Amino acid sequence: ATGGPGGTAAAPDALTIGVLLPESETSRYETFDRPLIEQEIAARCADCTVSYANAHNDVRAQHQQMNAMLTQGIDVVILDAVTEDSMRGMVTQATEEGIPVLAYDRLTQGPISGYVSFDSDAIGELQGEGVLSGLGDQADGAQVVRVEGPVWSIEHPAEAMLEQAGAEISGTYWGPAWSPENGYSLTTAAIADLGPDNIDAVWAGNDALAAGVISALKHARIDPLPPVTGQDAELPAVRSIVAGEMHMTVYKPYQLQAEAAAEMALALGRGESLDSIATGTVNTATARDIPSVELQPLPLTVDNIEETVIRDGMYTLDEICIPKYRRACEAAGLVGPAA
Amino acid sequence: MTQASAPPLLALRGVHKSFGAVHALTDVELEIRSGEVVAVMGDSGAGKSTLVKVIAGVEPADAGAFRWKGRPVDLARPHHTRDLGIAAVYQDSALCHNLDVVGNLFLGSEIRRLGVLDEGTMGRRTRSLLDSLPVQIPDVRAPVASLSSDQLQIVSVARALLGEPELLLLDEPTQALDTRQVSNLLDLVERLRDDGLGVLLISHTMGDIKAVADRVAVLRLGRNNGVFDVNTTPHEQIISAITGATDHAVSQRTANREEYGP
Amino acid sequence: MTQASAPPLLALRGVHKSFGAVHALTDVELEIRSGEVVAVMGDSGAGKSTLVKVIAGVEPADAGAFRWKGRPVDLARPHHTRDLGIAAVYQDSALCHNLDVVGNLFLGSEIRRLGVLDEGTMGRRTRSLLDSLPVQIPDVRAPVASLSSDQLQIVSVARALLGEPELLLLDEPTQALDTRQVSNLLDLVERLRDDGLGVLLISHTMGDIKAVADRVAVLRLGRNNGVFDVNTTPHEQIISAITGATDHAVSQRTANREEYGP
Amino acid sequence: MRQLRAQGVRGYLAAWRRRQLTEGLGPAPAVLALLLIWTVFQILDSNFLSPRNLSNLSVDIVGLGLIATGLVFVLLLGEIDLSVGAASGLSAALFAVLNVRHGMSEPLAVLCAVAAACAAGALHGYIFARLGVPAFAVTLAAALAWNGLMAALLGGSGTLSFDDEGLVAKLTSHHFGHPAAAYSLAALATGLYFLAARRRSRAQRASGTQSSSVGEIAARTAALGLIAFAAAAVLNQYQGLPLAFLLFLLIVAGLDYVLRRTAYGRQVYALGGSVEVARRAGLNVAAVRVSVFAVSGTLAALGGLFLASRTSTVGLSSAPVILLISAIAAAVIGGTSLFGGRGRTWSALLGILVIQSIASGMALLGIPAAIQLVITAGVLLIAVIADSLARHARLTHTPGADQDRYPSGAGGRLGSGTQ
Amino acid sequence: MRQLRAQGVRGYLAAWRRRQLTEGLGPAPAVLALLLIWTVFQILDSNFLSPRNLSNLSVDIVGLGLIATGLVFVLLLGEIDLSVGAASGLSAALFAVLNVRHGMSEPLAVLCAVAAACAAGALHGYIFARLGVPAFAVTLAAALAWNGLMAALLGGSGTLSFDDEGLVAKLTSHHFGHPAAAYSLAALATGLYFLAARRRSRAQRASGTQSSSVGEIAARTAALGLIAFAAAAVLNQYQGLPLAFLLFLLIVAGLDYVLRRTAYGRQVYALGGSVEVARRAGLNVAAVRVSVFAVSGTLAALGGLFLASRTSTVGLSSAPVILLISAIAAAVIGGTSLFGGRGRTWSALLGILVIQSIASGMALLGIPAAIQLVITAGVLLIAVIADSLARHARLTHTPGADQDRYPSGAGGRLGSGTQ
Ligand SMILES: Nc1ncnc2c1ncn2[C@@H]1O[C@H](COP(=O)(O)OP(=O)(O)OP(=O)(O)O)[C@@H](O)[C@H]1O
Ligand SMILES: Nc1ncnc2c1ncn2[C@@H]1O[C@H](COP(=O)(O)OP(=O)(O)OP(=O)(O)O)[C@@H](O)[C@H]1O
Ligand SMILES: [Mg+2]
Ligand SMILES: [Mg+2]
Repeated sequence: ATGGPGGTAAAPDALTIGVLLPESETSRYETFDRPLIEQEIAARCADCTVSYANAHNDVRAQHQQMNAMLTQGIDVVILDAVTEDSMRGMVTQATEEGIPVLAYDRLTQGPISGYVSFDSDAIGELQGEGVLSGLGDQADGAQVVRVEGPVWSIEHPAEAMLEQAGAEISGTYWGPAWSPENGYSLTTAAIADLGPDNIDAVWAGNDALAAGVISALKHARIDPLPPVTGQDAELPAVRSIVAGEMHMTVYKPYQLQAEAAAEMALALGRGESLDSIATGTVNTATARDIPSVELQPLPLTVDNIEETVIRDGMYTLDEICIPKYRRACEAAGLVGPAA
Repeated sequence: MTQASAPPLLALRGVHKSFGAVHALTDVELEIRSGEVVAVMGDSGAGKSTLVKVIAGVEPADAGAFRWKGRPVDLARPHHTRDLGIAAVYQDSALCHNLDVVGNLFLGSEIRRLGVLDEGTMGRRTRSLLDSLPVQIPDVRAPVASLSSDQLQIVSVARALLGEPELLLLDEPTQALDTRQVSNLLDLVERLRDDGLGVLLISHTMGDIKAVADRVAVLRLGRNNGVFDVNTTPHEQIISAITGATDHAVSQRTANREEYGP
Repeated sequence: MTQASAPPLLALRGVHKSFGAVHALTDVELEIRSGEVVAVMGDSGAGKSTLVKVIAGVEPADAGAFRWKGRPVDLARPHHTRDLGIAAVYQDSALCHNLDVVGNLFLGSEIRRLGVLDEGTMGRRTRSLLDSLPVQIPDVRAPVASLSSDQLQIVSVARALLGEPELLLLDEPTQALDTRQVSNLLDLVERLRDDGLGVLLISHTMGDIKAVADRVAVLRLGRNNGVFDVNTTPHEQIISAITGATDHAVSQRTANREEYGP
Repeated sequence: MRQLRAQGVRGYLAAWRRRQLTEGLGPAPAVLALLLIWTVFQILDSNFLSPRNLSNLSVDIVGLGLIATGLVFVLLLGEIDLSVGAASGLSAALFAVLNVRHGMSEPLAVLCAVAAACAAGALHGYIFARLGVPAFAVTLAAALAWNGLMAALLGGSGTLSFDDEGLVAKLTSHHFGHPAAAYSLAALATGLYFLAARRRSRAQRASGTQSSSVGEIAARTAALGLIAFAAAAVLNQYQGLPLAFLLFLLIVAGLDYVLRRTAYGRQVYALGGSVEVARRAGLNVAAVRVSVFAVSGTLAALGGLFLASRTSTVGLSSAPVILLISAIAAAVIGGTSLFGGRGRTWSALLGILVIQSIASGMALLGIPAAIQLVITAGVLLIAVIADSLARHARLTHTPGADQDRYPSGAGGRLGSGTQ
Repeated sequence: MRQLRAQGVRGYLAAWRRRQLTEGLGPAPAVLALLLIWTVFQILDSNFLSPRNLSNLSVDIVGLGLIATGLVFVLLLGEIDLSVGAASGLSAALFAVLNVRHGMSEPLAVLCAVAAACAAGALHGYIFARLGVPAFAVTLAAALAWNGLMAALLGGSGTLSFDDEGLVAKLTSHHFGHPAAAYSLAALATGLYFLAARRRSRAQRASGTQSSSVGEIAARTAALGLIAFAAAAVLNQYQGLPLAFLLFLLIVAGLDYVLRRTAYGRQVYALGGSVEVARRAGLNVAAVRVSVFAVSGTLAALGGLFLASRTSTVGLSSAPVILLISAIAAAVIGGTSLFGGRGRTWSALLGILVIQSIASGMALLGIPAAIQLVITAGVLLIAVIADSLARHARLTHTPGADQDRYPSGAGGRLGSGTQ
């Protein structure tokens, strides 16, 4: 918005911040990221407004949404791009128009002004550790099934960790989407393929897949269930962990991410430097030394539910311990015996 | 024949029917009595088939008054006219190629027992009805797609007779039949007439009409062009009515226009 | 008429055509000479229209030998027969409702200039052709969907005449025309005959045929049933050929079967 | 003169050919394909024909199979319903939202979801039958709309899980473990088949038609019994008779009965044969059309519930297009014609067995999902090509069947557009 | 007698009504809709008619607009191509893979991608025209197959970026900044329109038909000129004339010329009017059909490249179904009939302007994507219902047009199925 209404004309503190999130299949974006970012911005700048759009996994939609925001004359963009490089042109255009772009959660190509995310290596390591802790002393010679969504096949740190512990990835199953259906059908195939007795652990790419994995294992009457790990700490996954059906998930405290994003976005919008906020820098194919905040994920198991998701206010005990899981909650010591 | 004093089985007045800009029927009137065969003649495109469809409720008239046994009725729906007792054999005598003979015959008036099709009864009735008709159909469970064209024609006739109608409309029913079959069909028409049915017969063949019809109604370009007693009217007069030789200052050439006549 | 010694314009021998189990044409032969009008008559379903379609290449024959001016030819494709000089008016005289009159007339043989349609020339030629025909069509740029049925019929005739054919096939071309228009159309046929065209004319109307035809070929149930000289043959004989009264031990009733005749 | 009782093999072949003419390609190609597929995959992976995999297959086919069964109705009309995939997703989402978010009881939520899909189907049917919009256009637009509505319903969360021990989850997880269950079903099916065959043969004899001999009926019943008991034995080797499979069989058999033995079914076939003939016979063409689309929507909803039941979740991610294409492919492979008037609900069962066997085999062999899509599409293409060629053969080998398809036979004054 | 030159308003109205009969609803409803949409959105958000947004709009319409243009050809036949969304994605993916992974030069990769889509389209056409498979079935199967193939090509990550300064990226990013560019295009368009109108009027006079008066032509030219120069002025206020928009206009105008002024185009219209008439006239029906599907594939490929050019990325994520539905909706809204024989390529331009204006306005207002889907579907539904009702009116108000639709007029001995 060269000369648009938002940027230069209005009071310096009344910023309009565009928030572009990529999808809604994973519940985190609509359930946590969006409200948290709005909250954190409101807390830091009462006059600021947030303009929000979700691309539902559609590159073109996101492109159009960002274009619309630029037309409206926003001041800063918090962008979680559908794919790593699909918004490069748009980011360049925004920067040319003097609108800084903060990459959120996924590192976006183009001249971005800042980046906030969780440390992806750390996530990978937590996944590996989770599988290994699930296997316990059976790790040596264990057969692990890996169930993944559509990821680009880069080296995963957990692979080496499992190998080192003597566990074998006896099958990797890639699905076209991060959905329970895919978790289910991939696991069904794995069971038929490897035999029901030859699955010692399942490493699922995220919690949605893990939910399908558990359904499939239960339908196949595999008892006891092998340890299943996921990622994202979604509510159903936390419940499954309480119920003992799932072993662990990777918990990312979105609150911290939202706080950092709000701070960085406001600083960018006010034309301030990010040096005081950034904890490091990252490089992309198109930009170097981007000020960044990389947060640490945590493992979530039945033992630390209280000090993680509950303490951080992500879920309440009531949400987790719905009647069906009451007993499990009691067993896990989350709630006292019913009066 | 019934007495002239009884109300006619069906009486039409002022029937209009257009397809877009084409006036297929204009102010047509017609009476058919029980126990009478009325022939309808006319050139190609004169509106004969349209008249049959209007009466059968398949292509409802745009305007017109209908009386059934003297009582005003509305002929706007096929199942309504069927319930009155009107049945038609259409010129194209179309059938559902994927149903068998029984299915086609009983379409729209299936016999049910406890809500379920009673195939046994329908089969038996089909068999006995077909055996009374001039073309043999060995297998009533054959899909009609496997029948020859005379068989198809006769299945259409059987379909019309099935509901024991009081008025039978036959639009060129002798198509695809050989001479002996035609003769048998005309015998059938006479038998039905004698049983008290009213029959409307469309045909191009004067011989057929002379043989069975009592009166001939002529249509010309969608309008009535006279009703003639078959036995007393010279056929030349009927032919002029059909070709329109009467309604023009005739040219040299049109004087010659007679169909299959000297 | 041309001399009998010149090879006929078109000669057919042993033509067969089936639609599934229906034998529409069986071992049919026919000759048409230049400057001659050959009428084809026959009952409904006798195969007349099928014969036209076979000759026009629209429904290629299953078997049969064709000679064009004495030379063996293959009539398997419409554009091939058009190139030979055969043009037809079909019984259903279908047109493309979304094209205008000019578009319909020139469909398949558009006039182009530099690869682009030459609408000016096509429009002029359409105009002059239509002005010579018995039905007026005021606007050649009108979509044919807005024409009346006699106009549609005449557009079909114009379409056939456009390519200046040597053989013209007319399948009931007088449909939907009134008496005067019919008379004009028959005048046109005579003019074309006199210009040396061969014409095959299908009609149910003996008067039309008497007026313009030289010979009548009768089809019955898909087979030849005699060729007659119109001027010398008593019409009763032609009618018996049509109705098949000759090929059966006639019953009481069939003796009466004559079409529009005493 | 009354009947031509041609006996022996020749008579049998003639009857078969006749049936082929009325009912399209029929099930024979699908059965052959199934045998072939099973053989090939068993050679490639010895787990393919294991009781576990076959039992899973019998449950996996149900969701898509029900959708395909609904499509059979639409295909019998010669129409298509492109919205079934989306409708199945929508109703599953509706169920989950009502049950989980609004605390509605499961049976009531199921009822609401199915009723909504039925109403949606009726709406498609109305727009098609009354406003004259081509069915593919209505249902294509509807597919997008229902998809959007589903996303809006699920809202932010994108996926919603429901009780995995509840009624809907039980639909696919419950098995009748006692061996007697499967065997008595097999016995029942065999017995019913025998009775129906004898009854039909009697009715044929009554109408003076060539009928099957008692020996022939006995032989066919024995063959069916063999298959039924073998299937029962296999299922009993794993967890017994799956509830889902039982329900699927009941629905398919029930709807086959409706189509073949009631006046309503006769009307559906008649409309597929010729709309004009049906209209002249006084059928309420619009009502039948609307009802058929409603049936399609209803069965799509049921199918969607079975699909959701396996994972106890409803998510946006499952691609409705793949559901749609698999369901069409199943119906057509099973022997239902795209051109209307020919087919049975059993074809959905048979066809979905083929489709799902391929899917299951490919999953076992670890073939990537992308390639699976291409193969599913290829199967659909083969099926529709075979159907089209069979129809062509029918048209050129039987007198005047479907004559209107060759518009030269039609007397329209102005051309005849295809569409 | 030679000509009925009815003058004044009455003559003009008659001509308009006549045109409506031949060409379906025509563009009038779309123009009204566009005005309405622009007014409403401008009231709701004052940025809507900003030069920036309009300029963006002029680029955003191109990708989908080209796909819709290809669909116009198919719709003119009265057929449908459900594969255009998938084909556009496939060819973009093919381009990206060839260019990025295999290092093929951009022009060559574009050529290969477009040629592949053209071949795919021809294949659909062949299966439809020669094997008699309904077009919707062929192209539905193809849609899934091309989607799978695209996924397989792109591999695991599902996305691939190409040079955002390269040729393909330039397609949508380049603008002719000099004001003269836009203005001279406006002048050229106005001039050509005037010449064409005068020429047509001369041809009409030659055939003795009522023709437009010089005054009328001048008035119409002035109106067009006004719009053209206004558009140029707006575009010049932002970044000038976008290359994409220029190319789109050229393609639409060129293809309109082909359809209206060449024998090939006449054949396409004729087939949409009546296949049987076309066949009897000696047209090579199968060849025209195959070519039309090839055109559709080719334009889908071009559209796909423009869509990809916007983001310099090819990804699995953008849903081909939405592309497909938007493209169909665009064509039908613009005045091309689903029933064949009526429509022009300009309808794709007009229709996509409507669709994209709605999308852009909704994006500005921050309406959730799910609701946008429902609205797009609703727009398609309204368009096809209007088209169907218009056709119905045509059938009942003009003599025997499309008579075959009312099969009572057809002489088929055995029924007439719809399909
Ligand atoms: N469904 C229809 N749509 C439009 N026009 C029709 C329709 N049916 C008939 N017509 C027209 O109505 C007129 C009368 O047709 P009709 O079929 O009734 O004539 P007919 O007397 O039966 O002729 P034929 O002896 O050839 O059977 C014709 O001009 C015909 O084109
Ligand atoms: N396309 C077709 N498909 C199947 N059968 C056909 C087809 N065209 C014609 N027939 C059949 O071929 C036979 C001859 O028909 P044809 O139309 O040639 O008769 P016709 O002599 O022209 O009759 P009419 O005087 O009624 O026009 C009829 O039995 C007809 O049903
Ligand atoms: Mg008639
Ligand atoms: Mg004929």
